[in-house]
Amino acid sequence: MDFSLSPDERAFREEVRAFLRERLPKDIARRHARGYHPPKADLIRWQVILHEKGWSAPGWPREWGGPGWSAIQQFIFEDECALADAPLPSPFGLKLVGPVIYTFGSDEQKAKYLPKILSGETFWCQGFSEPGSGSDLASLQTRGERDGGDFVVNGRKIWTTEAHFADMMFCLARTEKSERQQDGISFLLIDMNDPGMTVRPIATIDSGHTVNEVFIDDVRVPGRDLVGEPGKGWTYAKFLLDNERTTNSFVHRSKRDFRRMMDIARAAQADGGSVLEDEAFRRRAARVEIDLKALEWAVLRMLSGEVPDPSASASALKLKGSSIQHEILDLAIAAMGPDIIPFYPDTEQGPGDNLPFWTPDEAPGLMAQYLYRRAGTIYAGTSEVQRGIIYKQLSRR
Amino acid sequence: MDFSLSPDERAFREEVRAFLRERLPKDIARRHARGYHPPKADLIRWQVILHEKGWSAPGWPREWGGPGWSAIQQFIFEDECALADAPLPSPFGLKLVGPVIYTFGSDEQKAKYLPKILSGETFWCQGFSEPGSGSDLASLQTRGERDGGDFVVNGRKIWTTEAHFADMMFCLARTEKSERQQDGISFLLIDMNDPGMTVRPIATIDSGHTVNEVFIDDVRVPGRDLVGEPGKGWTYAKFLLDNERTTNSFVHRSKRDFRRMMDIARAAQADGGSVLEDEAFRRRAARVEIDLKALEWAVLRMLSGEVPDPSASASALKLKGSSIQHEILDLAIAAMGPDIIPFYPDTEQGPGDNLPFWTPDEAPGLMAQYLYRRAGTIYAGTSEVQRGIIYKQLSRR
Amino acid sequence: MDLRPNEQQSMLRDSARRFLGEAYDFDARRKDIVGNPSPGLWKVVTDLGWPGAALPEDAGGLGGSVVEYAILMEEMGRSLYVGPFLSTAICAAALRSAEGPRASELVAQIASNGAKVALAHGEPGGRGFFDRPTAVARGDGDGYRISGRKRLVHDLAAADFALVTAAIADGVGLFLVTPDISGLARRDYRAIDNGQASDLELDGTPAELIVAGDAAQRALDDGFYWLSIGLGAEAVGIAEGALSHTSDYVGVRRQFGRMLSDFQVIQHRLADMFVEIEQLKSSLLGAMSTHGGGPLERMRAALGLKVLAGQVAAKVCGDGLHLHGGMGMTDEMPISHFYRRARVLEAQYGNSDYFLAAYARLLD
Amino acid sequence: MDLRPNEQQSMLRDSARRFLGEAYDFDARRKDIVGNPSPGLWKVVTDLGWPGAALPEDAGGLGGSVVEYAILMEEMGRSLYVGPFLSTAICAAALRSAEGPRASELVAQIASNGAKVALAHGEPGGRGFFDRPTAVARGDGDGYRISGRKRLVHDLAAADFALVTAAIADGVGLFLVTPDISGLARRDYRAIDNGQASDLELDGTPAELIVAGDAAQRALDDGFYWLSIGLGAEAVGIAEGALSHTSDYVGVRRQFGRMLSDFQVIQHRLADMFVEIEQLKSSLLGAMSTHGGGPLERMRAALGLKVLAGQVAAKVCGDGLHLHGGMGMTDEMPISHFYRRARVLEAQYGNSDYFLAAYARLLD
Repeated sequence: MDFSLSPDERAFREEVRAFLRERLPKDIARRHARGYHPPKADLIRWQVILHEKGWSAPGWPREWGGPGWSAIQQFIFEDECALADAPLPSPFGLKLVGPVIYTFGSDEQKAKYLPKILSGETFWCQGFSEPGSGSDLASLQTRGERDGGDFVVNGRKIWTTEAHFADMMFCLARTEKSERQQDGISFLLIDMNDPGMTVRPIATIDSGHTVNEVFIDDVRVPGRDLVGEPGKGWTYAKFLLDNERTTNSFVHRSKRDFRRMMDIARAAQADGGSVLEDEAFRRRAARVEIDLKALEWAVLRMLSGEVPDPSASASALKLKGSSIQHEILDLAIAAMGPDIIPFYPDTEQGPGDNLPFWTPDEAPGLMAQYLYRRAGTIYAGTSEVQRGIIYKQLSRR
Repeated sequence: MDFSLSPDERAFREEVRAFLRERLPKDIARRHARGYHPPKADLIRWQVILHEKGWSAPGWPREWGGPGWSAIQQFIFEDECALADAPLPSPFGLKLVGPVIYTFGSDEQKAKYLPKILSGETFWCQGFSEPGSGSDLASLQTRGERDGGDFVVNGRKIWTTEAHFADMMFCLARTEKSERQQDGISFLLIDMNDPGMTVRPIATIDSGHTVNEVFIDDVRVPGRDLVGEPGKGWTYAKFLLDNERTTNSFVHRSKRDFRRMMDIARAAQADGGSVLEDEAFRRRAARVEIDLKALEWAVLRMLSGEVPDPSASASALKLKGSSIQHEILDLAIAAMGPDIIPFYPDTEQGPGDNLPFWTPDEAPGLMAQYLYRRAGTIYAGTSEVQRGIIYKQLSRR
Repeated sequence: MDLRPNEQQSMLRDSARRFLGEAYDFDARRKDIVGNPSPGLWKVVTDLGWPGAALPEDAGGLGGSVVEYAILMEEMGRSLYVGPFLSTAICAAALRSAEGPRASELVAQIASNGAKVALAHGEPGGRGFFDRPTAVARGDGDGYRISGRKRLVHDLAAADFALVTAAIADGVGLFLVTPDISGLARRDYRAIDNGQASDLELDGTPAELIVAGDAAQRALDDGFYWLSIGLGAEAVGIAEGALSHTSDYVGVRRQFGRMLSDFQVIQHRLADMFVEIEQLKSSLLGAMSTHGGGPLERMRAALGLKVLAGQVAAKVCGDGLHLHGGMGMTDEMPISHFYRRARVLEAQYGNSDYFLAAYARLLD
Repeated sequence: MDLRPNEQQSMLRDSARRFLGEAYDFDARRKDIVGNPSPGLWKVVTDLGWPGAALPEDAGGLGGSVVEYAILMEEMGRSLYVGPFLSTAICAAALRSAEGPRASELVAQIASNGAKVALAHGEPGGRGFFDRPTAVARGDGDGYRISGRKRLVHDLAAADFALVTAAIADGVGLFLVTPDISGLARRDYRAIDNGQASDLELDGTPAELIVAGDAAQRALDDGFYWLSIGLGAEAVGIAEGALSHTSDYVGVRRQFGRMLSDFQVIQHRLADMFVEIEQLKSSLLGAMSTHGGGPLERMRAALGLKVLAGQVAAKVCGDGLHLHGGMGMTDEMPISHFYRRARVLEAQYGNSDYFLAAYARLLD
């Protein structure tokens, strides 16, 4: 075993850090440090800056315009970005559909779509979930009827993050007859500007807007926008989801959140000292830091291939990652005290009236984020689904 | 609603307290305050003293020699006994089989068995659990073949508490053919001195001896020792178990344990102060006291009939009661520090050599008790069984 | 001892549940809170005599006790009521404790005229109810003038008057202030649970002294007791409401070809929610039992109840939110509102850490 | 960075698992611990070179690192090994840190002669490893004499010599004492996990100084690091062993007409046990990574690992105990032994509260 970063990797970390220091716009970092969802304009500006440097798609091989980084380099890059409050680039193009296209797509698809994902010109959204199929993805009802070489798609998608500003959707639709639920599903690329696409915002618990319902009415998808083979969509979807075994550990973001929580606790005064000096609070913070550091090594183990069963370990990462994320935010809320109660509108994105007179620096956005992140145990497979996956693997031993 | 004890109830509490102060032998209280299982001699001595006073069967009506106390009086009595470190009388005669006999038994059974339960002359044990049927009691395999008016019983019982010093066993055995598993079971009274009864001690995790395996080989039970009707044993067993809806809250014992835990934490020195002065520890202790007080009122609600669904609430009492018991003991262990590590033999009951040189007052018995009480989530219906009962009731609403 | 509600108490519960269930169902509530909240609902609440339910008959109240108050708060919790009922009850308790003709007159206004009262006690950077006010009151002729800042004054926008705490020579004083008086800058805003709150900047604001010194401290302690009973009872209603909505939802939602309620892990989680609620109900009873008891006993019980109320409501509603899956995260599902109310309740007047620390100080 | 074991490390793990699985299965272990423990096992352990696995080749060791040590400790945990391996490793680490000819000679005795060493550091009423010794050493001619009390000296009965800590003029000193020397009263007893420990009363006991002052403190810190890695790795083995025994048990035990493993709540509980173990394994790697790092970084990682090791082992084994139902409570089932070992491990050299408090002091 070798635990240390190589000199090259250490130099790489310095390079990333220097780049972020110089090129990450201060206003974007400041907005992102708040808990609100980043506005599209910030995502584009930052993506353009990254693209200039050739770093806009950390996970992509050189062949398709990526930097060809190792897993450890990607880890370092994401870690530094999170610590510098860089917004997380929209994952739908870069992390999800991009790899599907360069792995299974046609040359035409590669040429048409990949460059604009890299440059930030095209934003994507993911049309997987449906009202009747949350964790049970295979039961989806959206249908694509064959019409000549095209597909005429009808259905309804839900929880579609960023659909309200996406240009394209990658979408699962049932196009073939099949016995098994998982078969007969195709992976289609749909233009959001098609008149049959209707996006309805979903008002969420945080009073923000990120997710939507998308109604697909008689949308004609040309045959050239079918990815790979018809009826194999389930395979591509699984490839796409398996591609990101460590993302749902939230480790980089949680490290950043931990620092912010400590700042809040240091600043909040209680009973003749800071909240951080309260021994009961401090002990809880210490305990979660221990877990957070272990989580980071759990991610590194996964990247090193040092896990006997990657799918069980990926589920463990999500379970532990979501619980650590929650505990850190819980501590932040506890440190904030009654100041979590007001609704603080995102003044960067709307009118700032009706803000309370007195607002601690870190308060706006914190509770909105807290509420939104409750979904951490739900999306990308509920905690129950993850435990089921783990048990299945355990029972095979 | 009326929250206060009546003047009579308050006077009763004083009377009980005075009685315990005068009549509870100091050596018995001291031994019981340790965590070890009380020796039979202590149980008998104390039962005789209670019997003289007419208080040996708090739950029994006057007709059968009980004091005819109200539910609140019984609550007060048990509370004071626990706080005074009186040993809990063996429940098998007094709380379990006694009420079955005076409710369903024959006049002969009442005359023969009840007085000796009251006086402490006869100790009982419960022959319900079997190796193959733990939480799933109805699947029991012990059989009683009819032979004339008698039953010839064969089978094997397990987890039989105090079988090694009991005089009689009340036993469930399958005597009739039936369709439903629950039917065809009879409730039999068996003399432990019968040569076909073999008791094998079970060595348990605490290195103590309380439970046993009992082998029943061709034991002839006279027809007069069948309780009630043949094949109705399941009904009587359910009556017996339902009779004690609040026992498994462990509330009185946990109140006593809480005090002891506080004493340990006050005495243990850590880092320039007592463990109890450590704010993180103190906060945990405060939190469990809040729960413990709520638990006490939960028991009182049950006694007042102020629960819409007694069986769900009884299960809730056991779930919460066992978790509170565990948390209190966890705190006691934490306060004790490394001193929990040695095995401290029960010097009252055996040779005292190989005790460490330096032993904090409260250490002996604590860890044995801690280990033994882990069974709190297992016996009398596992936590999983309790949750199942609650859900069943919830789903009927 | 008899912990069952008597006949009148049962009737009060039934009628409150019926009224709120009909006139204030989830859709009616959504409309009402846009009005932030509408005066219409308060009129009905007043007509039903609820603000006076636990106030003495000679003040125009119904002569009930803490039990009637808790029954109403519990039902309001179940219906996610938004409005000045709790704030007014806390102030009524403080005013009753204060005694004297002026305080009695104000109690009577609450009991019979439906006066709404806000408590302006917390301050910026404050942690909770027991913080000493730093706002200062100075004598000025017959009256006083207060200068200082008050934070998170719940329900001020709707209030007819406010009770303001401020430091005076002999400790703390409780003052009457009219919200629209001069010398007072005020910012109204909404809370994440759609309740209303305000921040106040007082700058020589004229104020009338109601009670001062030890008697004021006792009035605040009484206010805290009623605050804790009120939030404790509301938390029971909230948690039961959340459990009931969640049971209903998992009974209709299908995943993997089965009802969610067919999965054992979901059944057991519902059972755990029930267990927590049982515990909270019992703690509420215990705290009510100390109503006539000694101040230390009452304080301990009130602190314990506030801790449990916040934690149980947040836990049960959080479980309910999770069991609703993605749907629970939407504004259109009641569970998301139950959860938000629970989070606010947990933090209101001080969070669980704050009150647990206070409880721990009294541990012996 | 490459977190996969190299070929030699994999072979070491395989051979250790094979040897312990065969020569030290549950029944063999039960017989062995009656001998408390038998010298036979130690001879084999020595022949296999385990005590020297992580010691330098010039001292007669195999020249491995903390990784080889952790691999062995993990396998010992899986087999519930009872014996002086850990105590000896802690002392070896302290002696290596101490340097000097005498210390090197003792390291060589461990590496090549199978010497067993006990650490006499804790004292009555003590809370954990960082407590300052109150035993006092006074110079006496060429040597020293120690007076004081030592508590919970693990594995002393089997030890060839003991390292004793005592206060001297320039702080703390580490001394060599022979256990059967005069001027020393000693009580051997068993621990609840069937390990062996002793209390010592030293009264002018002759002792040889090995290292003193700052260097002694560094030696103790090194000892603590190896203690934490050792217990952390053992905890991984214990927890994996407990999970494996529990999986097997619920796969054969029937209740209510089904295998226990058919119940979803049981499946999910096993999954949670797995998640905890993953976390502990990762923490162990993290702590091993600091081996060559700065003292503060290493101390933090070691403290965190000790906390996690104790808590995860106790939690996972406790879950396993519960899932075994009544059977788990018996001495004849391995799970009851896993649980007892886990409880001792949690409390050994200081419990989780103690080390978490120490970690919290370093939090910034």
